[in-house]
Amino acid sequence: MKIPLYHYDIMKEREIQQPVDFNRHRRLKHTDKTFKAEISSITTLTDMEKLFHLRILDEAERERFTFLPGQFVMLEVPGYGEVPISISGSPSNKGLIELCIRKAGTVTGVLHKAKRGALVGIRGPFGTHFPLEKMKGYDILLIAGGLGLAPLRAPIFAVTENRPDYRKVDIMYGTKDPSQLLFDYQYEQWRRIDGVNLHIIVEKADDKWTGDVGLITKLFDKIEIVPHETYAIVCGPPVMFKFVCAYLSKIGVPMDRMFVSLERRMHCGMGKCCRCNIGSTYTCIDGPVFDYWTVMNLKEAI
Amino acid sequence: MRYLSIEPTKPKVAVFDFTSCEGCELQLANKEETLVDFLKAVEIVNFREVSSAKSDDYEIAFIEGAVSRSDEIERLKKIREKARVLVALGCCACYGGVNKLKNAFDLSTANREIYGNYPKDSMPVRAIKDVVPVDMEIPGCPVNKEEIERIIQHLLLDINYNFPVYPVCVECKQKFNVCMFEKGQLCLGPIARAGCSAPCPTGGLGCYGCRGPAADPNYDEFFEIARRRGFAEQEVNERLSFFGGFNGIAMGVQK
Amino acid sequence: MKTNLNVDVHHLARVEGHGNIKVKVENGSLKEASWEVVETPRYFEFMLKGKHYTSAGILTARICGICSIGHCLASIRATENAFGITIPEAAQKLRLLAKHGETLQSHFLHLFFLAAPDFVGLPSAIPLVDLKPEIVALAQRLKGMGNRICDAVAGRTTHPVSLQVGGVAVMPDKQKLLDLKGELEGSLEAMKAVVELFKTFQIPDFVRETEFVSLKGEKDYPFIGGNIVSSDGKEMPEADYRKVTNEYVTPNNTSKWCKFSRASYAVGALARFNNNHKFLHPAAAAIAKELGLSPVSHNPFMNNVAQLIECVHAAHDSIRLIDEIVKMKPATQTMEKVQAKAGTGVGAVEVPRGILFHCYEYDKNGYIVKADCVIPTTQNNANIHFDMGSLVEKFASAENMTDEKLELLCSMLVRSYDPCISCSVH
Amino acid sequence: MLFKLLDKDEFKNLVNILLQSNEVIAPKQVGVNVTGKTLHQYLPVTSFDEIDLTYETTQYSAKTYFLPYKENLSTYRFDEKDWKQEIRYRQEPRVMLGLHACDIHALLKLDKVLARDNFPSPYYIARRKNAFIIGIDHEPCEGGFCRSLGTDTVNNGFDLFLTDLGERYFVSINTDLGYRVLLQVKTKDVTEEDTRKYLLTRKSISDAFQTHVNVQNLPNLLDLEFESKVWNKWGQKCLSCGSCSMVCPTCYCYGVTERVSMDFKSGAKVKQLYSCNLVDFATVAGGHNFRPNRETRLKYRYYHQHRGFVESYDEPKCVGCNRCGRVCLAEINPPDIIRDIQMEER
Repeated sequence: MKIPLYHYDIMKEREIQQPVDFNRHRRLKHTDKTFKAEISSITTLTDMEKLFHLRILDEAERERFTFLPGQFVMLEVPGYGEVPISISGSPSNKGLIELCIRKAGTVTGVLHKAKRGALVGIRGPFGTHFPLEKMKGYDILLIAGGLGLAPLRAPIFAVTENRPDYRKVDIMYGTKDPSQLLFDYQYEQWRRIDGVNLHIIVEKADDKWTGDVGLITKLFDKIEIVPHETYAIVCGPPVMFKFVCAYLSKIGVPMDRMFVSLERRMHCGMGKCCRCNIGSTYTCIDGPVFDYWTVMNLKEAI
Repeated sequence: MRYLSIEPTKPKVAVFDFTSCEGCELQLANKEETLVDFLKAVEIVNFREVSSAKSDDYEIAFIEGAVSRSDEIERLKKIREKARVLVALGCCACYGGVNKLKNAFDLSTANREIYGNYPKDSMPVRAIKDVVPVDMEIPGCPVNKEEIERIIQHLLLDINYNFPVYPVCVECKQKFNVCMFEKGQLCLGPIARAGCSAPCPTGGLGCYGCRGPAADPNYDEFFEIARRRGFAEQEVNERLSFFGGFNGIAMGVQK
Repeated sequence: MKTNLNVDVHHLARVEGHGNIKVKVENGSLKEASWEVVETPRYFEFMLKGKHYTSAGILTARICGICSIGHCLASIRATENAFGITIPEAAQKLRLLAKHGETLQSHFLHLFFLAAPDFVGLPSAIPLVDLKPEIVALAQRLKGMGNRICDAVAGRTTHPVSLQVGGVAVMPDKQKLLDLKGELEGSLEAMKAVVELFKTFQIPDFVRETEFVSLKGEKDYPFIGGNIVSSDGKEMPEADYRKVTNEYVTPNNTSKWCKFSRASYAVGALARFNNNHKFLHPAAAAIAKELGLSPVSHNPFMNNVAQLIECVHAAHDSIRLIDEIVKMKPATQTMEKVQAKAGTGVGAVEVPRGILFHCYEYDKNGYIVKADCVIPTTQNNANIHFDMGSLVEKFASAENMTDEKLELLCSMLVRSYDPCISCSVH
Repeated sequence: MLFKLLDKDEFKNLVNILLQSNEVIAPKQVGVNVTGKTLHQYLPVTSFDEIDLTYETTQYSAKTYFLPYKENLSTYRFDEKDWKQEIRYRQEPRVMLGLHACDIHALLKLDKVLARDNFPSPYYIARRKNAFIIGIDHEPCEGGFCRSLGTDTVNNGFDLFLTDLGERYFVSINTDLGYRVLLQVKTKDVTEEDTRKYLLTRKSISDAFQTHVNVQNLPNLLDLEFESKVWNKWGQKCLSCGSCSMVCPTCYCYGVTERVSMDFKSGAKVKQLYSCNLVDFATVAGGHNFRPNRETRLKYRYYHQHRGFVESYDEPKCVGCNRCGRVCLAEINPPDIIRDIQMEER
């Protein structure tokens, strides 16, 4: 006598047969299925950073892929690895995903070698986003330090493309030295937009630099802030956003109206690998965008 | 790699042996199932152990063994001049390996006892990096061929290869092994660097630390454990000095 | 006839370790024909002093990356003899199986990768990947099989871990062994293809009479322990190995030389064959006949053939051993309890390149006081040197002899011994 | 839940029948330790005699049969200029025989994270749904504090659950499949006397617990004691070897690496279980390590177990099996740490 136990086949589940949509968190799906994407264009920004334009090949997948500013994707170079990268482009630019990538590890190393036409994989989008809806009707401060301009570029697009929804917009950007300034070809364009002010500062000037020199907080001297009428998005290294947020908090901007994007190691983007845990919070699910009050309450966040 | 629009290259590779057992070189010819693919991925232009062809035109030089004689220093310096990338292959090249154990003895006594009236040229053993700059160190006694394959793949693209930094315990546990300490054996697993897949504890032998120390090893607690479990200082120190990776670390020495 | 010949090989290729060949013929007369071992000495016998018995086998395995299992076996046997330990039967079988694995790995490495290129006129086996992929596939398969046996039984291919004083630390997985058995059975056919390949090789016609030393078979082809026997009719227990080896130092060699009844003697596959051919598996004996090797052969180049014959024997014997091991009960003991005590012990093992001796003197706590290792290639070096002189004398006067041709011939002679030079210096 | 009685001979029949056409994983003795204590592991078995249901505990949890230490998340085939991704979840049905209540609770906890929360894992679900689980009651194991966590008994998450009543097993049947499997052998109906005997057995097991830990107020306490010296004390001992996570029945964190075959024709995305105690757990590209110290890493392990998980699922992640405490060479164990945090006298 034999008892063969029946086989449960997950592939027969109705849910898993639906097209993969990472925006639908609870639905059973092929969690590691990547959307094949082509690197359609590469722009060299600095010695260390390049901007990659990615286009999802499958038309239906491309159509379904939507994201909000602040979200990130897991970018996979098949055979070499996967890394979380925040989306730098505009959400309205359908089907085109812009990723600004610094050469730092194996995967990003390979990417910097790759050429136009390379086929990579994308999963996502993942994570929380900047609350651009809530920010409507307020003064907006968009502040970035260093590579922080990469995630900040998405809300810059969102705000400038929907200019009438927001009041005064101040973009503040600081880097160590002029050679590290990202997206310098876009500054002029941003500056020309009515009611958008762009302030740039470097810590150390070179021969050609004629602008401001110092820490990013120095730029606050030039800006008029109405604390209770302001929302702020701050992207950059922890030390930087800590000082910036502390200043804003001191002048009276509520902590839950300042938003930061945290960087952590991530291997899944789906609240499973635990690598991005801060205490009991998953940066990939509950973040990467947090309001400053939450960050203050997360031990070890900064 | 064409899917990344990268044309694969075929670097010229040379393999040289110094004071060693040539076991690490042998690993290059092992793992038979992928040997042909391995040989197709690189162009071996100089590899005395398996080929009588000799060329000085190479980009990557793998060095097996430690340095223990004056002529080896000269040979090594010449190789360094020619190689774009110099890789220390195996524990002897990285740390001196077991050869280093001889440094504890007086060489002239050893020479007299073994070679009598015809003493041989020899000097205290040194790792490759103590003689010339090294671009990459591949630890292990012997090296792990699977890791070599991955390293080669990284060298082809000129990107960094990250060695595991955690201790052997991780890989040992993932083999479902009973802890060697539980079986009453001494094991350097908790402080030694992994990447080997723990063949020794799996085969019933406590780790000897051939890949050197893990990142941030907790020596104090390790010594405390050894003491509590009744291992003599001599035994622990013999283990630590065995492959030369734990240079200067010893139990019972005031820091 | 060319009267002046000059051969100067610095660091001979396709051998393990560093050795030089120097030959000088002036005006038709031999001035010099020498084999020099210039490997850096590592002083293993000194390193062993003060080491715990548990480390001796691990340390001495590092004498050689090719025959590490042989060293480990000789080492732990010496220790067991010093402590008076008899290991369980299962462990004896496992050790022999591991040794067969090493023999297969080492012999096929030598035959295909080190020796064969000379017979087909290539600098190495690497070009064969494109030229003769079927031969490379054969080599991979057979050498790989040896490695897989070592992996399964000794825990690793190079530098074993499970072979320990007292026995073998873990019983290999049954299924793995059965898989290997299937592979071994399948390999017998493949080995016939190797025999056919070898028939096409032209083996130099050269004979120099010498003494052959090996372990003596009682019922089986000898492999681990027992008496030492010589083709000159002498016999003694392994413990008296020093009376056979008589090591001495020469000025130009970092390896010692040995002599027994004559100025030199030979060990290795050919010596084992010459002394113990009657214990070979019938299939192996048949292949000896097929390849024209009959005892007692004094042609050193025939060592290659003897190695191939031993591979066939080892494969058959491995199948027998696996059958016996898998029949054992699940909880069969493979380790004997070890109690260290003061004393001296010798371990003699027939490793791929010949008979290997380890001898340790222990204090009462199991720490080594004195150690001595005599390696097969150490025993062969003098014989190689004298063969070289004889070889040059015979062939120097041959028609069309050139420096290159003589260099190849001398190199082939050295390679036919499959010398393990680092080993011999230790 | 239905209940039946199963004679031990009949149980043997049942196991033999299951063995005929299914893989069976069961506790098996793998040797003795240096003090002579028997060691057990959950391993594949081929005959009833290999199984030892009287085991105290196993070195490792049964986790690996649901969350393997290493698995391919996807594989790739590379051709000239393109690649193809392949994903497989297939798992043949498998019998998990002789799991203790704590191990079944562990699966229930893993279900919460891996099967019910955001992004359910098809890899896990495929294994979980193809496991036929037969649990068994047991005397408390040394140092086990499952009773304090309410994981000493279990009401679901299994197909059959056995309680040893001497000559026979008292069987709790939790699933339709369990019921049907049991139909293959002779069972008896439960009498009042059997029920009484069963309850007495349960009570005697319950009374036998020696180790108790108060976990009620831990989530708050852990926040309060974030800077406590307790972490330095235990952190200094930690070897950062990850052994605790490897044997833990509920630790699920992992790392992903990818590899390419030597012929560059295929590749794989490999998931490997990791541990938050390992030095580079929180190191980001570029080198910054968010948790460079042993004590911080150890602290976060406890934070996840007793605070984070509670916040998300209203229960600790820990099941009180104390495998981590037993495997730790530095003798770091949850009961001692928790008592220290609560500043209790020992």
